[in-house]
Amino acid sequence: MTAPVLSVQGVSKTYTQRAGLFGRASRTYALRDVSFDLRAGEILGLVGESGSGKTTVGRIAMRLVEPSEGEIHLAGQDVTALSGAALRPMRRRIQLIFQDPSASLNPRQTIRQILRTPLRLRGITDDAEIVRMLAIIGMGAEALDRTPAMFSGGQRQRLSIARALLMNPDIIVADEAVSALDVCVQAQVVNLLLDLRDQFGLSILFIGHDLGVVGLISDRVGVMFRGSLVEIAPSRELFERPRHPYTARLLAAAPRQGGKLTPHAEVDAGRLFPTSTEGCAFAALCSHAITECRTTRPVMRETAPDHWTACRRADLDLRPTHC
Amino acid sequence: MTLLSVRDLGVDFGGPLIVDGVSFSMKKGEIVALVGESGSGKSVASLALMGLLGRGNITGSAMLRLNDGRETDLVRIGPRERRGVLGRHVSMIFQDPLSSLDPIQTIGAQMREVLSLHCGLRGGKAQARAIELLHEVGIVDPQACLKLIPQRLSGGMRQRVLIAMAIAGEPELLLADEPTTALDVTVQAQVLRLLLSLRARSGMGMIFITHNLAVASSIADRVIVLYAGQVVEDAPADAFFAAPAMPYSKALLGAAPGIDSVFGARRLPTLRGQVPAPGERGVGCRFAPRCDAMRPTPCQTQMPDLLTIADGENEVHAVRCGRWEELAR
Amino acid sequence: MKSAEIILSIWAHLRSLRPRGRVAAYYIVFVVIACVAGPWVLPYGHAHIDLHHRFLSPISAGHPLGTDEIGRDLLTRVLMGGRVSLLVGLASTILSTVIGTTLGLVAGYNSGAARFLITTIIDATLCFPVVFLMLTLAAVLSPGVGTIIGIVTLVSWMEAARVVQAQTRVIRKMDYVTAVVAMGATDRYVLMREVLPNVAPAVIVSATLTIARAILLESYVSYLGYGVQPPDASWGNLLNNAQEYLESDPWLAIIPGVAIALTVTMFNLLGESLQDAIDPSIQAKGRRS
Amino acid sequence: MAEGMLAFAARRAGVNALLLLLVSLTGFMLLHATPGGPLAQFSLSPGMTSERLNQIAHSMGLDQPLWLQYVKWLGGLLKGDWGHSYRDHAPVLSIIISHLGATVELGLASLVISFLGGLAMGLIGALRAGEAIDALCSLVGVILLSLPTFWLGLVFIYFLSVRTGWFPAGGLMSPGHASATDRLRHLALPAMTLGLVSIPVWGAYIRSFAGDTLNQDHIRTARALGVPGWRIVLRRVLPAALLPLIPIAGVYLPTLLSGALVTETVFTWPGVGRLFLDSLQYRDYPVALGVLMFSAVLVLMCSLAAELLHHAADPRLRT
Repeated sequence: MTAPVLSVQGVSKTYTQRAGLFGRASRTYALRDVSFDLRAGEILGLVGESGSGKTTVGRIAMRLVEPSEGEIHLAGQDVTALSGAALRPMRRRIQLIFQDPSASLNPRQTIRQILRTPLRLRGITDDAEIVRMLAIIGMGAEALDRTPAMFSGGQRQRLSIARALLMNPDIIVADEAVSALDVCVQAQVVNLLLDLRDQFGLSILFIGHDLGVVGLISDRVGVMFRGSLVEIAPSRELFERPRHPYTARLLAAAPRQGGKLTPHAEVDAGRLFPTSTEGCAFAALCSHAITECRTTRPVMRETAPDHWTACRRADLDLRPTHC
Repeated sequence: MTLLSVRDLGVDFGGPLIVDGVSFSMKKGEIVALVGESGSGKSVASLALMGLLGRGNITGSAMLRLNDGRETDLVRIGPRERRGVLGRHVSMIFQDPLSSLDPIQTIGAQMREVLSLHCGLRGGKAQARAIELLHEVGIVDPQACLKLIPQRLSGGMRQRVLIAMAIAGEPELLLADEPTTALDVTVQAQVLRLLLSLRARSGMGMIFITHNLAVASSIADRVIVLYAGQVVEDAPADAFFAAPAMPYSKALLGAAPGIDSVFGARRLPTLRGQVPAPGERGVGCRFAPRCDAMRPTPCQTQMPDLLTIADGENEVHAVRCGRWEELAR
Repeated sequence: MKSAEIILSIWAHLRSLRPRGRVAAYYIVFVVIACVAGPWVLPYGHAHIDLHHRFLSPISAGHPLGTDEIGRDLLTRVLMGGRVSLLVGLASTILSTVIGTTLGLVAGYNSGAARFLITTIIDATLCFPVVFLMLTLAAVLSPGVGTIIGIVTLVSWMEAARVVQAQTRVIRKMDYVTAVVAMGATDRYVLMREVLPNVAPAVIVSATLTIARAILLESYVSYLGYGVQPPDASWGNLLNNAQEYLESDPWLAIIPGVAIALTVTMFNLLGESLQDAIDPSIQAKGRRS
Repeated sequence: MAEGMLAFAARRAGVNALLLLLVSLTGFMLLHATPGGPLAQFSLSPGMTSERLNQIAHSMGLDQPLWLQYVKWLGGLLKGDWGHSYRDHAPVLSIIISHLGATVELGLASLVISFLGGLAMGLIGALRAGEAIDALCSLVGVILLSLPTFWLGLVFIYFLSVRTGWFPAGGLMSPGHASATDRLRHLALPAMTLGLVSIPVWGAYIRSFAGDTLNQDHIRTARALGVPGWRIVLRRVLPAALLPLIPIAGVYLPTLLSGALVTETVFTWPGVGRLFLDSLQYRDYPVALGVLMFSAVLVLMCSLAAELLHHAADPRLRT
C-alpha cells in the first residue's frame, strides 16, 4: 500500500472553558486520541452527530486549529510544528470546502476576483486556468463578472470547489459540503466530487452527518462519538457489519425510504448523559457495556481486515435490525 | 372522518403566487407529510394556515372540523377567534427548538403560560399538569427540567418540551415544520417515535413538513409533494414509495441515497436545472423544463390538472402529470 | 480599488438610498457649496462692522438674517461659521476614522496583547465624560481651528475603532476568510484584501455619524468659549453670547442653532440611510419561507 | 456562585485599577503640561514677582520632579486627601460632594424623562416596524439626537420662560421661596433639555432589542400556541429588550455628565459640571483634576455595578 497523503496520529484537542462569567475554568476534550490515515486517491468519510468533533478533525488536519497533542503528517512530512512562512507552502496541498454556501465566498468580490486569489497565491497571473476550471464545474465564463449573491446555493458550492481546486491541492477537506443543499442539488455536487476525484486523483476527507450520502461517496468511513474515533472500515463493510455498538445504533436510527417507524418509546429518551473521561465514551449509553468499559478506554484494534474498532466487545453480532 | 379540508389555498406577497391553488384533505388522526425542496412553498402554506405570515394575501379556504363537531375556516377567521383556535385546536412546532423557546424564561414559566391559557390551570395544578406532560413526551426528570432555562437542555429535550407545550391544549391538529431537521439522527428517530405514539394515544392529526423523503416515509400515512407552489402528487405513503407517479417524485426519491442501497452505484441520478422562481414559471407544467419525459405538447403548453389515478377505499392517489399513464407502463 | 470605481460605487449607493437619505445628501452638498461660495458672493465681509445697523431683525433690507450686536451681517457670519464647523467636522472625522480603523483592525485581527492594550486605551478614554475631556484639553492648548480639530479627533476615534474591531472579529471568522488563510495567504493579504473591503461600509457609516457628532462637539466647546475664538466665527461661538440678548433679540440664538441642528440632523439621516442601504438584513428579516 | 461572583469582581477590579491609573496619569499630565502650569492662576495676580512665584511653587511642592509630584498626588487620592482648592483652600473632595446633589437630581430627573420617552418610542417603532409611525419615530429620534443641548436650553428659556414666564430661566430655587413646587419648577427646564436629547439613545436601543426579539422564532411559537399579543409584548419582548439595557446604562454615565455640564451652564445650575467649568476658568487645577478623577471612579463603579446587576437579572448568564 502506498504511503498515506495525510496521517493524523494520536491527536487530541482540549479547551479550557469558563461556564458563564462567574464560572470556574474547566478543561474539556473536543477530540481525544484520534488517529487515521487518508490514502492517496481515496475518499474517507467521517460521520458523527453534532459535537462529535468531526469538524475539529478537519480543521486540525488543515492546521487551522492547533492540536493539543499528537502529530499531523502531510505526504510523509511532519507539519505539526510548522508555522508562519514555513507552513504557507504546505497549506496549498490541502484545501477546504465549507457547509454554508452563503458564507464561503466573499460577498464583496466578483467571481473573477475570488477565483484569482488562489492563482495569485501560486504566483500565476494568467486567467486561462480559471475559465478551464469553470468548465469543469459546469459553468460558463459569463459567471466571472457576477457577485456570489447572484448564484444559487448549489452554484456557490461549485464555485467554492473551483476555488479550492485552483490551488492544485492533493487533498480536499469537505466539511458538511452538501448538508445545506436541497436533495437534487446535493446529488449534483456529490457526483461532481466523485468525478473530480477520478479526474485529478484527489484524496477527499468527506465530513458529514447523513449516513446515506457519506456511505455513497466514501471508500472508507470513520465513525466519531464525542471526540473519539470509534470505528473505521470500508463503507460497505461498515454499513453491513458494524462492530461498534454506537455505529449499529446510528445505522438503526437512520430513516429509510419505505421504512416505517413503530411508535414505541425508548427507555433512555430525554436524558442527558455525562461524558465519562475514563472508560469508553459510549459506555453510559451502551446496552452491551461491561464493567471494564466504564473504567478503561478501549483501544483501536483490527477486528476484520482493514476494519478497526475501538470496542472491547467488537465480537458481538451487531448487524442492523430494521425497525 | 375528514379533519381538515384545504381548498385552493393561495398565498402571494404582492407578486406572483408563492402557494398556488393547494388543495388536499386529511382524516382525523392522519399524518400527512408535506414534502418539497426549498422554494416549494411548503412552509409558507403552513404558516398561512396558522395565520402566522404577518403579511401577504391568502385566498382559498381551510375547513377544520373540531372535536365538538363545529367547523372553522382557518383562512377566514378573525384574529380574536384565531387566538381561541391556536394552541387549543391547532398547534405548531418548528425546526429550531432552541430559538423556539424564550431564552430568558424557565421551561416551567413557559409551560404554565400555555396551561393557564388553554386549560385554565394555575399554581399547583398547572405545575402537576406540566410535569405530567413532560413525562408524556419522555422527559425523565420533569421537576428538574421545569426549573431550567432552554439553553441548559439538549436539542432533543427542547423539541420534546415544545411538543409538550403544543399538545397541552389537546389540539386536533399539529403542524410540524421540519421538527427533526436540526436534530441528530438518533434523536430524530426518538422524536419521530414520540410523535407516532402521541398520535396513537390522542388521535391527533398531523401535517409533517419536511424536505427529507426518508423521514416522511418513517412517519407519514400519506405524502403530498409540492413543487413550485403546487401539489404535484398526493398519495398514500405505501403507494408513493412503491411506485411514485410523478416524474419529479421519482427524481426526488432517486437523488437521496438511502443507507441500504448506496454501494457500487457511485453516481446519483440527478435533475438538471433548478426550481423555477415564482416569476419565471411558464404556462405549461412547471416541472417540464427539468423533466426527461417532457413532450413539447402538452407539457409545455398546458398546465396539467391534479388527476386522480386511483380511488380505492380511503386511498386517493392524485398526480399532476399529463403523461403519467404512459410513464407507468 | 481605483478612485473612479469608488466614486461610482458611492453614486450607486446614493441612488439606492431611501428618500430621506437622498434629501440629506442634497442638503449637505447645498450647505457645503453655500458655505464655501456664499461669503464671496455676499456684499459684506464677515468682520464688516456697521455700528449704525446693530440688532437688525431678519428680513431687513440688505441683511436677510439681520445683524448682530455690532452690526455684522448674520448670514455672512453663519456661512463663515459653517466653513469652520464643517471643516472641523470633516477634518477630525478623517483623522479619527484613519486612527480608529487602523487600531480597530489591529485589535480585531490579533487576539493577544495588542487587543488588550487597544481595548484598555479605548475603555480608559471612555471613562472621561467627553465634554470634560475636551474642555481640559482646550484649556491646556492654545485655542485655534487646528487645536479644536485635534481635540475632537482625540475624543472621537474610539467609535470607529470599536465598530471596526467588532466587524473584524466577525469577518475573520467567516468561511471565506478561512478559505484564503487555508490557501497560505499572509496576514497582510487577508487584512487588506478580504477584511478591509468588508469593513469599509461600516466605516463609511460610522464616519458619517462621526461628522455629525464632531460638528456638535465643536459647537459645545466653542459655545463654552474654549473653541474657535472671535472674531473668527463658528456655529458654536456665534451662540457664545447670544444668551445675553435672548430676551430682546432671540434670532441671534435661534438662527445659528438651526444651522447646527439642521446640518447635524442631515448628516445623521444620511448615516442612518447608508446603514439601511448597506445592511438590508433589517428588511430581509421575516421573509424566510 | 458567590465565590464565582467574587472572582469576577476581583478580575474586574484589577482591570479597573489599571484604567484608573491610566486616567489619572492622563489627567495629571494634561494639567501640568499647561503653559504656566498649575501656577498660571497665581502668575496673573497683580504685583506677583517671580521670587514670590518660586516660593509658592516650593511650598506646593511644584519644584519637585513631575513623577514625584504624581506619586504624591496619587498617594493622597488613595488616602482620601484630594488636595485643596486654590481659590478658597477648601478640600477638593468636599467641594465636589457639595455640588454632587444638584447634578444627581438633574441626572435622575432627565433619566426618567429620557427612559420613558425612549421606551415609548422604541416599542412603537419595533411593534409597528416599517410603518409610517416607525419612520416618524426614527425621524424625531434623529432630530432630537442632532440638537445641541445648549441651544435647546436657550429655545426653552426663550419660549417657556422669557415669553410666557411659565418656568424660571435658571438657578436651583427662588431665593426666599424654597418649596417643593418651586424646586420642581426650577428643575423642569434643565431636566427636559437634558432628557429630550437622550430620548433617542434609549429609543434606538429599545427599538433594536425589541425588534430582534420580535423576529425570533419563540415569538412565532408563542403565537402558534395562541398566546395573546399584549402578553407576548409584556412577558417576552419587554424583558428581552430591557435586560441588555442594564450594562448600557452603566456606561451611559459619561454621556449624562457631559450633557449635564452644558445644561448646568445654560441654566446656571450649581452642579458638578458647572464646578468643573468654573475651576477651569479660574485655573483651579486641583478641583478640575479632582472632578475628572471623581467622574472616572464614578463611571467605573457604575459600569461594574451595572454588570453585576445584569448577571443577577439575566438567567442566560447564570450557570
